[in-house]
Amino acid sequence: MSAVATPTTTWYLVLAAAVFSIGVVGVMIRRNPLVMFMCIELMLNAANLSFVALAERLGDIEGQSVVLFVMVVAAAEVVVGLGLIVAIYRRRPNVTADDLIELKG
Amino acid sequence: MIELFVFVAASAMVLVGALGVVLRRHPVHAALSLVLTLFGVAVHFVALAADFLAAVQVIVYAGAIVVLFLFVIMLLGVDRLEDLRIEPFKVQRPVAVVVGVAMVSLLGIAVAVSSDTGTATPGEGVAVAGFEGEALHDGNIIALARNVFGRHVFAFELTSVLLVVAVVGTVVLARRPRRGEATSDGAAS
Amino acid sequence: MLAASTTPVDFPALSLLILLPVLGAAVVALIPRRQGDIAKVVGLLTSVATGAIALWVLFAFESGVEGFQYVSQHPWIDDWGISWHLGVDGISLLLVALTGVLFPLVIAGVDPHHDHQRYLAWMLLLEAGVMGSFVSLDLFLFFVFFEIVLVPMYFLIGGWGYDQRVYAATKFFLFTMAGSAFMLVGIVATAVLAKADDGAVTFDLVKIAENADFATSTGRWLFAAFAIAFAVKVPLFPLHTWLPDAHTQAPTGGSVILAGVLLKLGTYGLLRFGVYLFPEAAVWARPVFLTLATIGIIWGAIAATMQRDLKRVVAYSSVAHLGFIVLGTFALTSAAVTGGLIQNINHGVSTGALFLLVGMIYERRHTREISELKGLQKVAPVFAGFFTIVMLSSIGVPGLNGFVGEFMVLIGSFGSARWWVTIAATGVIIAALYLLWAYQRVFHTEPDAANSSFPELRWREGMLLAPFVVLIVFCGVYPKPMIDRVQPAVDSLLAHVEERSGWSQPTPDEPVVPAEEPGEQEGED
Amino acid sequence: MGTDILDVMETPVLDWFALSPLLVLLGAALVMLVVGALTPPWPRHLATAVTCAAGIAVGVLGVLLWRQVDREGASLLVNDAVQLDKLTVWSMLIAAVGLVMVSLTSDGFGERENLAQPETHALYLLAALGAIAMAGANSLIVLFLALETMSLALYVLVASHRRRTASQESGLKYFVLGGFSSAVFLYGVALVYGGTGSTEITRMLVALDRQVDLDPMNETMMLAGVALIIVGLAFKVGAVPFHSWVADVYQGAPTPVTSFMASVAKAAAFVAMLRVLLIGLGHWADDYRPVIAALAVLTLVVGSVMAVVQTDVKRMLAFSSVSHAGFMLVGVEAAAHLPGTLESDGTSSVLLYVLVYSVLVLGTFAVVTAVSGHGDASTSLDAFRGLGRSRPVIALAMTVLLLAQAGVPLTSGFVAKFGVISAAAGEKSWLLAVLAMVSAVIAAYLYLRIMISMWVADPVAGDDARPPVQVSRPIAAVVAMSVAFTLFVGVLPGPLVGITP
Amino acid sequence: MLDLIWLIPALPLAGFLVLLVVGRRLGDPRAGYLATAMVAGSFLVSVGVFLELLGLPSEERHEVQRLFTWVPIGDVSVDLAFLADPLSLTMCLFVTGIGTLIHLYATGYMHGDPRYSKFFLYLNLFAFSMLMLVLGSNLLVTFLGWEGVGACSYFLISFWHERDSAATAGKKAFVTNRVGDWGLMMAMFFALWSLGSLDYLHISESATALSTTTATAIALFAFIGACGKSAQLPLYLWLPDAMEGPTPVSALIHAATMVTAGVFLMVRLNPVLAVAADYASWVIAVVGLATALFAATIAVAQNDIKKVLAYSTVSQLGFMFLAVGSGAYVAAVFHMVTHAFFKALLFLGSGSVIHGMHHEQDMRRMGALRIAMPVTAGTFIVGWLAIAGVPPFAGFWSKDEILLFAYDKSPVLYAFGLVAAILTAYYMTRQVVMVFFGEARWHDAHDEHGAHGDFTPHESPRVMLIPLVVLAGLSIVGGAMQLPFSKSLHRLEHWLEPVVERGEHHLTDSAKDIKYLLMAAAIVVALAGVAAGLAVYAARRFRAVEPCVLAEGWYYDRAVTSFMGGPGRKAFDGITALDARAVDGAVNGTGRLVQQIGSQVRRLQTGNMRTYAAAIAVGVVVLLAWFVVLRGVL
Repeated sequence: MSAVATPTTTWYLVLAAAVFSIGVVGVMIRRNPLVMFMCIELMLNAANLSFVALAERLGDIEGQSVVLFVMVVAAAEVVVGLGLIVAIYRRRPNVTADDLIELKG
Repeated sequence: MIELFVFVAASAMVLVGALGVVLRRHPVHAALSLVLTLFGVAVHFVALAADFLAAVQVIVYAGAIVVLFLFVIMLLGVDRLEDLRIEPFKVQRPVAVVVGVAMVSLLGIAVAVSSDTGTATPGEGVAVAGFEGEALHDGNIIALARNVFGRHVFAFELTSVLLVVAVVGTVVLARRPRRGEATSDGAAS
Repeated sequence: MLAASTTPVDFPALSLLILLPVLGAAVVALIPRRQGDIAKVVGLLTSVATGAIALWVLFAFESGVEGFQYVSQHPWIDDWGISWHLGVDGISLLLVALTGVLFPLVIAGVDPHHDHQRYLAWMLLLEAGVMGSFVSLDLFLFFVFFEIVLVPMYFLIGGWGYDQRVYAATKFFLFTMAGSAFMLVGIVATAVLAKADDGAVTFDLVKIAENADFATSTGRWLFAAFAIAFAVKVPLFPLHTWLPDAHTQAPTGGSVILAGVLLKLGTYGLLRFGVYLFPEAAVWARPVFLTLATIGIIWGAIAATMQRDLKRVVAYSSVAHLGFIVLGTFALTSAAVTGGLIQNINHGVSTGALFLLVGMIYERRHTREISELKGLQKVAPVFAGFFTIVMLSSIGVPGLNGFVGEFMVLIGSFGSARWWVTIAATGVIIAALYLLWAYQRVFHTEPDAANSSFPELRWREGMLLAPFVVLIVFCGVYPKPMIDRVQPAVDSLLAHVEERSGWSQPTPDEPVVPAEEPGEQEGED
Repeated sequence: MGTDILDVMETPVLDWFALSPLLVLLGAALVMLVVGALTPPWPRHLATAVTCAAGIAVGVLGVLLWRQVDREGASLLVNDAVQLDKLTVWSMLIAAVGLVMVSLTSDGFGERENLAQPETHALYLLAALGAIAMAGANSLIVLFLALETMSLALYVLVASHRRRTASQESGLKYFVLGGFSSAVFLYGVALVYGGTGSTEITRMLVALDRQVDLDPMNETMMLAGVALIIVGLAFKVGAVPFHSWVADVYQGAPTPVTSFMASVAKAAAFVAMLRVLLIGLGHWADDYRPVIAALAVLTLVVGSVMAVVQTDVKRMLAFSSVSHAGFMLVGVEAAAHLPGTLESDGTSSVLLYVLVYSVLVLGTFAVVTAVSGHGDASTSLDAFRGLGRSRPVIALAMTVLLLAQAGVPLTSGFVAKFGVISAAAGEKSWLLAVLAMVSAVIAAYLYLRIMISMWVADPVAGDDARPPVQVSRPIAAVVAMSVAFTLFVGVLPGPLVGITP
Repeated sequence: MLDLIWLIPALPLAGFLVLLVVGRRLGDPRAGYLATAMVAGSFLVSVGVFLELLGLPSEERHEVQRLFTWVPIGDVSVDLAFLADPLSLTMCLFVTGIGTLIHLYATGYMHGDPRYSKFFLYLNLFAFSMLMLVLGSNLLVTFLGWEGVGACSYFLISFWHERDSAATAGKKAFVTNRVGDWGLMMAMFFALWSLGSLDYLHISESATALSTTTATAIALFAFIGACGKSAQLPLYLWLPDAMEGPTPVSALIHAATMVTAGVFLMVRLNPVLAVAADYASWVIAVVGLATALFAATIAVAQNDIKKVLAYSTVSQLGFMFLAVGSGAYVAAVFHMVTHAFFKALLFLGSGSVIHGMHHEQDMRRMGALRIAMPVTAGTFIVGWLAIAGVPPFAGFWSKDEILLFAYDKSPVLYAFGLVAAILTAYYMTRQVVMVFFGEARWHDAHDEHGAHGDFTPHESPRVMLIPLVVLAGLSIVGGAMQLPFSKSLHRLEHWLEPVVERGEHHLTDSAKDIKYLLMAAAIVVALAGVAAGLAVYAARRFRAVEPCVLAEGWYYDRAVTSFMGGPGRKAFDGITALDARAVDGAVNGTGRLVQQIGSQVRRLQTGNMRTYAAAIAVGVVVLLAWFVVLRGVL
């Protein structure tokens, strides 16, 4: 065992950081609003992963409770977000982030 | 050893999935990559002694949310490929890369230098112990339940409001404009 | 300024000076449009009443006494140490009176061409603001009035001005506001930094000035913050460019008020809030202000010479004249400071009258272009006569009011700012040049067709101008009552400065051979 | 291991009275939804009446709570989830005022634009609930949830004008960026949780005290968390560079919604920011104070500069709102000189500012609502041309409100600015104070432009063809309230200044 | 009578006020009579005061009458007060005396002018100002009068303001005078701050306490003022142009009274000059002499009847300053008085000619007028002889005394003074010949004056001739007030002694010794000048030398004008442009810059949410960098 490292909380945190960053980059470069949502979900998951890892490190259940709430939030967000997209797509099918530039300046 | 293996494998799922979300051109593929990530995270949850959350992760996230995504994709027929090779904003992608690299490094540094051993007064643990302190198979759930419905009961109630908002919001959004109503497209700018 | 002596009569004169016009403005604004005439009467009566109170204050003022009179103090915002603290002393007295006199004249004499009621309401609000600025003895209160003045003036220029009114009004508003932005920070900082001594924050001018002891560099920074605001308002070179635009584009009444009293907020402020609060810094900044004032005198005069618009000529002449006032203020000798204050009044009267006259020309000819006007003296000699008197006053011919202040400033400053005065005094040469040249082009030679039907001065206009002329002559011949009221306050201010800053006023060298008093010689005869 | 199965669950002691405003709001929303669903054609004005009533009820309860807090001091509610102190009640009052005024504004608006009344009002109520909870949240979790509650309601409200593509576009933008920043915020919460071991704001410092002998390297993670939390909050208050959504969303949203966002939502965000930064993260005040200062400067300057080049009034006001946020950040910076307490001059200056600005902006947007006309679209500067002639009273009211925003004395706006400047000066942040005032001058140009358009601008051919501006009675009432408050506070600021916490 | 000093200026002031109110109703000629009466009244009062003063012992011959405090300057208060002493009374007498005559003359001369009453209004105002100038007990009251006469001069020069040239001339006079006023003001500043008072009595008592530098400064600055008022180089420019005014004005203001104010001032300040450095008086003397010469050369080539007299005036004033510079204060006053007599006479005479010639001023169109206007011619000839320095006319005595003192100071000054004197005699002879002798040349002018129909010069009305005769008489006997032959005949010197201590007994012996020799030389010179003039213009023995450069006044005026109109104006234009572009440009530029920045930043507001997300992300990274790197790790 000594030769092989055991994953510590830190590992998870770094992983979460990576996923978070990927999510951020995704929001920046994807044009499809749906995919942008997905990237935001990635970011939320990174946060969740961090919470759980830190809960483990701290020996504190609170971090896990938070994740539960976050999942609710994520669900609600997705519902509203998809509702928005549906409403928009009804009028402007296949619209992308780059097309929604009526308001600017 | 096994932990290491699980970690590496699950992390690979997570990362591959995450990259897939960002890089797959087809929205459906992106959604499926997201599922991969979510599963990976669920595995990590298990490894981190969050059994209940792992289950919820799979059920709610992978099961409900992603399905919702796919449903909308299908409903709207948003299955057009996104051409990731073209980028109207020349600076957008370099900025994204720089931001990504910088962010992962900064956050990485921040969390990597944090100490695993430093907790002077560790908390009460993520699972409830039995009478004699033996581990209970549902210790985590009990602990979580106590925490959620005890300490965080206000937050829990707040989620209900949140869900009401989501429901009402969707109703408002989904309502179609009555026929014959003029629209004011373009008049705003 | 130490002892605030109150007048025996317990009559809130100063508060009324502010509140009466506000009330009047409200009433005027609320009178239905159909009864516009009533509104006019109400507006006029309000301003006349205010003017009467102002004059009462002037005459009942105990001259020869230093310190504030008619003091009225009520708490306003306790938590911030702000109070409704009013009072007049010699420094502000004449300005209050001038304000009280100019407004009724302008309201009675100059009609706007439309929206009479709104115009009147703004005018009255403006009067309240100006009055408030002059009588406030609380930094916060002062700032409130100082800044609120912008609003009515902005609307007067913007609503009743000429072609470029929007540009001019905006420029005026923003320029002045930019200046006062610094002052607000300065005021707050002053109060905060002055707090250290007695624990409680106060914005009371007198308390701060007498008790606070700012570190040298702090005082200088604070002074700078105040000075910028006032320098814009004065306006001091090179911050003067809003003035020609605002003056030119404003309606006649607005121009008169602008030149007559609004600019005085700057010179008054420099003295009251710059020199009084921060004596050390004021002494330290003397060279800068003297230099800028001198440049302004010359620069304004030169620019006035080359203007093509008659109103701009007058506007630039204000830059030059106000330069004299600043010069006097920062010469920090009794005569110079007093002279500056006298010049405030005199400039208000003579430039105000000039603007009225230019306004009358515009009304008749619908142009202010000098090249469009010609030979008016032949067709309107009385008009020309009034113009001449006012012009000579503005040039600074002795015997008329313009001379007194200017001369006192120059001769007073000579003791402490010799070289600046040497240059500044040449401004009087150019002053003659630009006014006479403009006069020649407008009034002399044979009138052409367009000007030959120029109507002569009407009775009503004559009645409007008459008080100005009376003041011009009276103040030129017998300025002593004014000076007697001003000088004690100036002397006590300068004593304050000398005590705080190590500044010492130069005194005229005592002659070796003691002079016999002229009176004694009379006795010998 | 500390806990075992026998440990009793922490059952909360419920102070129903203290929670009553939230319950009133929730109840009103639910009643409206249920009844609305059952009786399709609602009588006119009923939704407004219900919302107004709820708002007034919240206001009254707020006042009662205020006196209670005044008497008994602050208290923690529901297992320390919510802090009942003057800040909370303050934002409760702002929410109450906001609800009343917005519902009145959107009363005529809903009819004019033919939008769903009960649902919209329910969403306002729920958003207000979220705002109050956000302001009172004593736990980052509650804060996050409240923020999401409010935000989700706002996303929907923003996009609720079904016939304006701009509305939907702005809704989506707001949603994506809001979600993005929420995620950032959440991640920050996670890191802070890792650093302090708690998500409870009042406990963080305590938790930290426990860890003084800890490996200082945790500090770094903690700081990263602080950074991300600041980003999340800065996004909500619209601080530069996290402001980019503000203009688009304010412009695209139905005008009453804009006013709600600029008042209630912004106020809640600022109160939350104060609470989190000063109490929760007070230990790191020295670290984040420069950041707040930098944000303040950027916000002030960019907001003002951008505002003056706009041609759409809503957009102008949006950027001016950004600029105002910068002013409030100056106050936050001042407050950050005294971390650990909410009783500094800085805090009260921010609170005063948010209240004053909220009322101002509610009135201003009420006028814009009236002017924007059918379709809620004619909000360009040209639409205001000649308002002074055709509608002098409303134009005068607008002028007062604009002057107040410009910070002209004898209006509440000046009092607010003065408070902030005083606070900044009190902490010797001279540069910030000066920059704030200078940018206020730049911003003043924008208000002048609107005033010019209303009063001075020459008529252009075709102006007569425009439909006349209709000012409904509720909107007039809103404007009147706003103007009255503005002038009252401007002339007699004493009482308000006296009670500002 | 001494209590009535105030009445001296008050009477003309009253006249002014009355005319201001009812002048137009009084009309032609009552307004003129009123004005004349007022000045005559002043004259009478002056005489009364004079007599009373004369009755006092010489050291008590000063009386200060204070009306009220005018301008308190710090602790020093400057009163509106009058000082009656020999000098001021001398001035008063000839100002009011000649003034009365000229007023009287003007009632005839201005007859029929549409602005008749206004003319007298100005004249009375002028008289008032001039009397304030001379009677003032301190520099400031003098300055009041000083500026007042300047203003009146402006009004009267541009009296016919419909003529652009008149308007321009008026303006030029005022502005040029202002340059001088600047000097006088500076002198006052120095005086106040070094002596603590502006009172003449105080100054003369404590002048000895002045440092040389200060005294020099006061003297020279005052001299600048004097140069402006008395039309000395380089500020003389306005005086020839001032001839645009009606001729009585030229006589009163620009010959007899106002222009001598500078000399008066320098005499007043003689105690200061005594303390001043040596070069100060040299400067004054040299400037005076140079002006005398310079103007005399120009007068030689002028064809306008009044221009000749104008340059002559400048030249004579130069003589007076030569006197002041040479310490001959009495001589300066003496010449001032005699000059007032004969120059007023000459101007009025020329006015009479102009009147008779229907406003023809060109001497080339005159000639032989002695027949048509015998009285005018006769009196003019008296004036001519007086100015030419032919004994026993008044001019001879005064000029002789000046030259004597000049010799005392330096023979070089004397030599040049003689040249100026000879030129004076020459050009005056030229004028007399051209106007009154030779053949009549006015017939050539018929075409231009066609409107007049049959044109014959006529003698002026009696009201105009009386003053001529009186002045002619004075020009003949005026010299009697100061004759060089014995001490007792130095009447003016004795009279002025309290004010001007320096008299003939201060002369060096060498000068005293050759006093009569110099007098003889002066006579020779005067006669030579007259002879030369006669030879050239009457006998036509020699061709007249009237080079263009002289006719054009050495091109000085033109140079100054073109400098003012050229580089000067360009400089003004430049500053004005700078004001508009640079100063105001900076202001507007700031506004524009803000807008520019706004428009640039606006482009970042693309409307695309991805851009916004990028902005947020960049913000996140920056904040993270700050917290993690700068605050955390480091």
